[in-house]
Amino acid sequence: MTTPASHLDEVVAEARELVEDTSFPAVHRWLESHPDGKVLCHFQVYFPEEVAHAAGMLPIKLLGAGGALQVRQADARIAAFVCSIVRSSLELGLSGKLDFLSLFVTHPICDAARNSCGVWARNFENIPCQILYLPHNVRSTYAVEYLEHEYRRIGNVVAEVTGRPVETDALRTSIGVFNENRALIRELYRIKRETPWLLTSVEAYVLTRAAAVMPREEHNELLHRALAAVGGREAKPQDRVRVVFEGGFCEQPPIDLLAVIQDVCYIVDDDLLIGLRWLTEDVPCDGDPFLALARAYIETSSYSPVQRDPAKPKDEMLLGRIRESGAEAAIVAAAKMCEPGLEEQVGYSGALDEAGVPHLILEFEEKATVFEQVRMEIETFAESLLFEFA
Amino acid sequence: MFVAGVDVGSTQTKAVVLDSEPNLVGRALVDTGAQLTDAAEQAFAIALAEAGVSRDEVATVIGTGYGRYRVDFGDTQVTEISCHARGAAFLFPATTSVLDIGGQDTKAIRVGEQGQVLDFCMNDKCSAGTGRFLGAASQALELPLGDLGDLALTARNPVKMTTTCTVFAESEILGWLALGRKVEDVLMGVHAAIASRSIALLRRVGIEPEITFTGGVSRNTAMVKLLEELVEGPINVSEESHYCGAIGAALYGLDRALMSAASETKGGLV
Amino acid sequence: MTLSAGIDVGSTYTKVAIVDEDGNVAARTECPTGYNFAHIAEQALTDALADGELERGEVAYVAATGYGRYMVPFRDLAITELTAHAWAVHQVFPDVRTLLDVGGQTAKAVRIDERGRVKAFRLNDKCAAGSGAFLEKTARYLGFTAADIPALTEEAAAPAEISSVCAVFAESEVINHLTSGLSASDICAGGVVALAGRSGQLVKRVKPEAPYALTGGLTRIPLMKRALEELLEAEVQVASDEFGVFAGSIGAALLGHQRLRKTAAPATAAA
Amino acid sequence: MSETTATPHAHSAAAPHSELIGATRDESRRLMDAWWAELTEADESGRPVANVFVMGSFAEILRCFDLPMSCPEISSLQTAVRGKSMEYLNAAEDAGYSPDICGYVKVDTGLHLTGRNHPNGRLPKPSLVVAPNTCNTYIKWAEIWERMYRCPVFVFDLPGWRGTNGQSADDFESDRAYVEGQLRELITTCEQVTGRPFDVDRLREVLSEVNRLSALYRDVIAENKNHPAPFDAMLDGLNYMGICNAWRGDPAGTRFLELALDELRERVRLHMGVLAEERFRLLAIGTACYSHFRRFLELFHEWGGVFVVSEYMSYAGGGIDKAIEYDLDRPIESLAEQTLRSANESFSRIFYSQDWQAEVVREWDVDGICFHGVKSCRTVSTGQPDVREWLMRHHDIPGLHIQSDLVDARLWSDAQLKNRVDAFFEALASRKVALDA
Repeated sequence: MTTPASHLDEVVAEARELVEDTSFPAVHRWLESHPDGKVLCHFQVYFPEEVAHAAGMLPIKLLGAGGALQVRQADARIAAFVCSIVRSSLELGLSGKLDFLSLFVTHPICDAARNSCGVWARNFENIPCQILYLPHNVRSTYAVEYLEHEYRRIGNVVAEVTGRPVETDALRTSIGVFNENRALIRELYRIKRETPWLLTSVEAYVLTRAAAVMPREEHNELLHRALAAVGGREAKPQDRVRVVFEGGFCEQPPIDLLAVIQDVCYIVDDDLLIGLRWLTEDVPCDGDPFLALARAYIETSSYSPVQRDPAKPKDEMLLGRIRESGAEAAIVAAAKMCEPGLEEQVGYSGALDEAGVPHLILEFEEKATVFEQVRMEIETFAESLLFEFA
Repeated sequence: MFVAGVDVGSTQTKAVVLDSEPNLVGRALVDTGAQLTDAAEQAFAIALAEAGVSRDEVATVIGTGYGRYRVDFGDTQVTEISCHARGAAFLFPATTSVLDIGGQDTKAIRVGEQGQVLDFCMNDKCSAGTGRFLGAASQALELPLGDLGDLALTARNPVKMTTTCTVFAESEILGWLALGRKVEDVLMGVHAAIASRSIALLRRVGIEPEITFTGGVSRNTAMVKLLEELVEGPINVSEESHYCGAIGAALYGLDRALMSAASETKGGLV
Repeated sequence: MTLSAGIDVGSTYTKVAIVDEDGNVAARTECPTGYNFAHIAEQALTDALADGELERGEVAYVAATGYGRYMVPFRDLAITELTAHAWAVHQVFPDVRTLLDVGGQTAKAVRIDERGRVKAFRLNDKCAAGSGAFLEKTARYLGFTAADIPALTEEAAAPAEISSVCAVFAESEVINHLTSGLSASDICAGGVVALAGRSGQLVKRVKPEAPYALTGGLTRIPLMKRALEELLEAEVQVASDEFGVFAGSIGAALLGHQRLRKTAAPATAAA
Repeated sequence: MSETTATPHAHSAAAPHSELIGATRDESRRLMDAWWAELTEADESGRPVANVFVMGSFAEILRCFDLPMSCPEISSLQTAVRGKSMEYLNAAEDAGYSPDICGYVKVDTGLHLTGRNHPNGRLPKPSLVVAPNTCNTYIKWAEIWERMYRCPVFVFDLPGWRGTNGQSADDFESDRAYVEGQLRELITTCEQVTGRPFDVDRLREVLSEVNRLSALYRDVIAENKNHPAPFDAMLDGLNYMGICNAWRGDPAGTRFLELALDELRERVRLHMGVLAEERFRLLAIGTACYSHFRRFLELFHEWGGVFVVSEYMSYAGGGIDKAIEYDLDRPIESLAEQTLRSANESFSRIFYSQDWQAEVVREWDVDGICFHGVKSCRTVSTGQPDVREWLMRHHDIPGLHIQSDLVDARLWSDAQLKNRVDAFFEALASRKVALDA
């Protein structure tokens, strides 16, 4: 009889295996049971996956291959000075790990991501490669109407690929599936905030990240099992610094880096994989679903360095996240060579100084495997907050 | 009639003397050190001595390599890209792809039948001097450069080196050692990083047999094995590969000498 | 006499300092780290004890710091060299608020508060070739050793311009200077000035406050102090040569005594 | 733009040829000084100034409100050409900006942090920022000024190239309607900032000037189809683009291009090339390196290599290289439509430009392409190696890939670059010999 606690370890191990396996086993299992099923790969940060799901397509999120794949071919295609997620995502494609791919979509989140569409189009000539032009002038009175049309346009591209149009009630059903997923992830984050000793940062991360590589219905079921098991875990609070980790919106920090942080800190909130939690409330299922998704993207959504919104000034949003999670400090990270991330880091640092919030500035690379220097930085940061030497 | 080529690299200077067949009749290898012109003159003198040829019997001297403009006794200069291509085609006439891992730059070249450069590509900024990775490893591990290849081949479970920056390769090497990894595993990790980066470069110009690996690093057994695995085929390596640049330079000198001898004034490279 | 030992296992050199309860340094040693960290820690401690004619039994606490701090099996505490450095500098220069430490592989800028705690810090990132190793390589290329740098750079007439952030490209700049006939002392001085420039920039990134202090192997190079002072437009106190090199190990040893005093507090208070 | 300081240059066909040669460079210097004089005056008098960008900032609308336009891409570039960029760049890095972000942003931020004293004059504070999404760094740059000055920031969308398929006519109309809507919101913002009402007749005047400017610009570019080419696209081309951006919609800008065209036709008549001997005709992809501008050009000119055409004159010329035909009867609607078209055909061309490049190589009779990747700009650099390899594989067009930066002198490594450029020309020379044989 597996006690709930060890049951949680099994669920986490299952999730971690899927997250770290660059051959995408869950996708192949889905294709076996859906012989004419089509798969969509979308690059970071947010994509309205419901639109693809409603046409019977499996949407998966391209998060690069981290250190798991030696980049051999992509570096021949992409210039130096570009972040690692753009390269390792292309390497997944060029090394044949994404042969099931029928449609590639990226977004105008940064100049390297927009360029990726041209590179993919030249290297995968028989697959449509698209840019979904999410708006940056979201406070314009014309933005919602424009975005609704842009969602319908990508719906037409999906329909062309699958041969099935995106029907209104099918889209409403899909919205229901993804609403449930977002609610489950919100519950996972409530536990991280209120009782972080019950669920390590790495466990919460792999449970969330599994959504990117498996059908969303299966991910909902996995989260239900995990949340049920967390209740059974006995663990006592330890003397750790409560921190917010900011900077995981696009290129993901290596899991081992999160492990180094959790040795000395509780990550009580973060922007890791914010795209999966971009919509902060349920999307209404009545009325026109395309319009509901477009309005939700702008009105009931989170924030990130790659989405301009004057109604959500980034410094205030970060200070709010720190306040609401009861964190005493922040780790303000950015991926190497990430232009928007590195620029935002300076703005955040100034605002946190003004508000008197201690913070550590870090740079990471998804494929890093040695953490000696960053361990020393994180421990020094924790030592300066915890220990009283005087 | 004889011709000579002097290849002044950032770490070593090579010189060769060719007769008009052409055959390789004299060669020299010295450390470049701080005085590049002296190193060039010294290497040239040694090569002449080995060939038993006097200075005035040499029709042309061509300088190449990073210090090519310091070969002030030469007739003109040609870049080491053109010279490695020409030299590789001389050593292995069926050469189509050439790879040279140098101290400052790594070069991938696609070569025509007469050894002319059809296309070439060199390392990007951040992974400059990958040949220096090995220098860094030999220093950090206190092992002579020549032994690194054989030791790396004994590795059981090589580390995965991810840093793109050569400067940080050294601290990554120390990082792995600090974690208690075996020396040969770290070494093989260094070799694998260099090999995969070089293949990425070669892919930019297209990989077609025969592939010739030139320059000093081609003497490294582990590097040759790794490259052969990556291209899934044989790679040409020659005893003379150290002198490939200098040989190419001398061959361009031979064109020039034959051309001025036949006193045609056709356009051309040199 | 109860002693506390601080073992700073650096990437290039390992330093040990043994300190008595009054904070006096009873013994110290420095030796190349090599690549067997656990062995070198044990060896360095034994040498230090012998150097000060001290008994292993008198050492009541061992604090390990530096790159290989977790590879010292017989440690009581592992503390980062940043915290250790800050604490040591605070004892010797209580008014110093910003510290720069340039080691073999890393350069660190640290802001310290009035109680010796680390308030902010930044390390050199990969493109800022602001580390001691870069200077050692330049000297070796010119045919000199690290020990020659202090004297060599004093003879410099005009330090050469070395602008590249990348040590690999800086090396080709050194080659170019050589071939255009610059003297070894001018080129090596150029390396020191470039290093001071890079590490000075690092200091500016922690919103520094004067007074400043410099620790680490470069304290032995007078030109480094002068170049930093020009850049920061303020005086830079250089810890004495010995202290500068041993700041990490001394700070760790002093923190050891701190923990000893805390844990040896009268049992009644705890009951 | 008050034009009193810039004396109009009579467009006369009869001017003897000697006077024409070199006249364009003098005129461009005079117009650039006049532009800086106006920015410095606006700073002193406190007149509102708009910060704009070269890739589509609706200069036509700002011109109607006589808002002086400060263009930080141009001012940052100018500090580098005068060897002063590192001082400002270091000031920004001292404030925490990473060595890995755009050099233009850091030079501009450094200027703002150290009193806005630019080598050419006083850089004014922005009273309004107009930033399109044609480059994502524009948006982050605007947010830096927003944090610094709390000034109104108008970020707007010009939806660009959507990828390999899926953009129907009514998709384009939906984009156009969105751009027109945002255009009307910009007009309202300008009215609030300047306190002046919008004058549609003034807009018609400006639109007709830009129609003329676009026609002249295309003729100037076409003159380089001649052998030898009369101007270098990366040297004189830079002047032509600079004036077209700073004086877009102002008669002085239009007259400048008329003068340029006269001089170029005179040079063609006199068989006057850029160099004594034009041995190789090159297409330039990416930008030049402005911290080593003379040396950058010298590396190519030494071999008789001339940049006869560049992608730079397309996207960084403000999109006027595509036929701009504003319909003066529907000024707002056609301004929205033409600007959206330049966004699709010029600004986002960079991501999928292999076919355009192959066509340009044929039409301008180009021998080889130089891809210059710059660390600062991922917009132009990210896909360059892929395009180079594609063109070699599909069209056997030789391409050189080199890297440095726009303004960061630390990233220029002379020995490495000379090695690569020399090898490229050695290969081009042997290729020419093979073709002649």
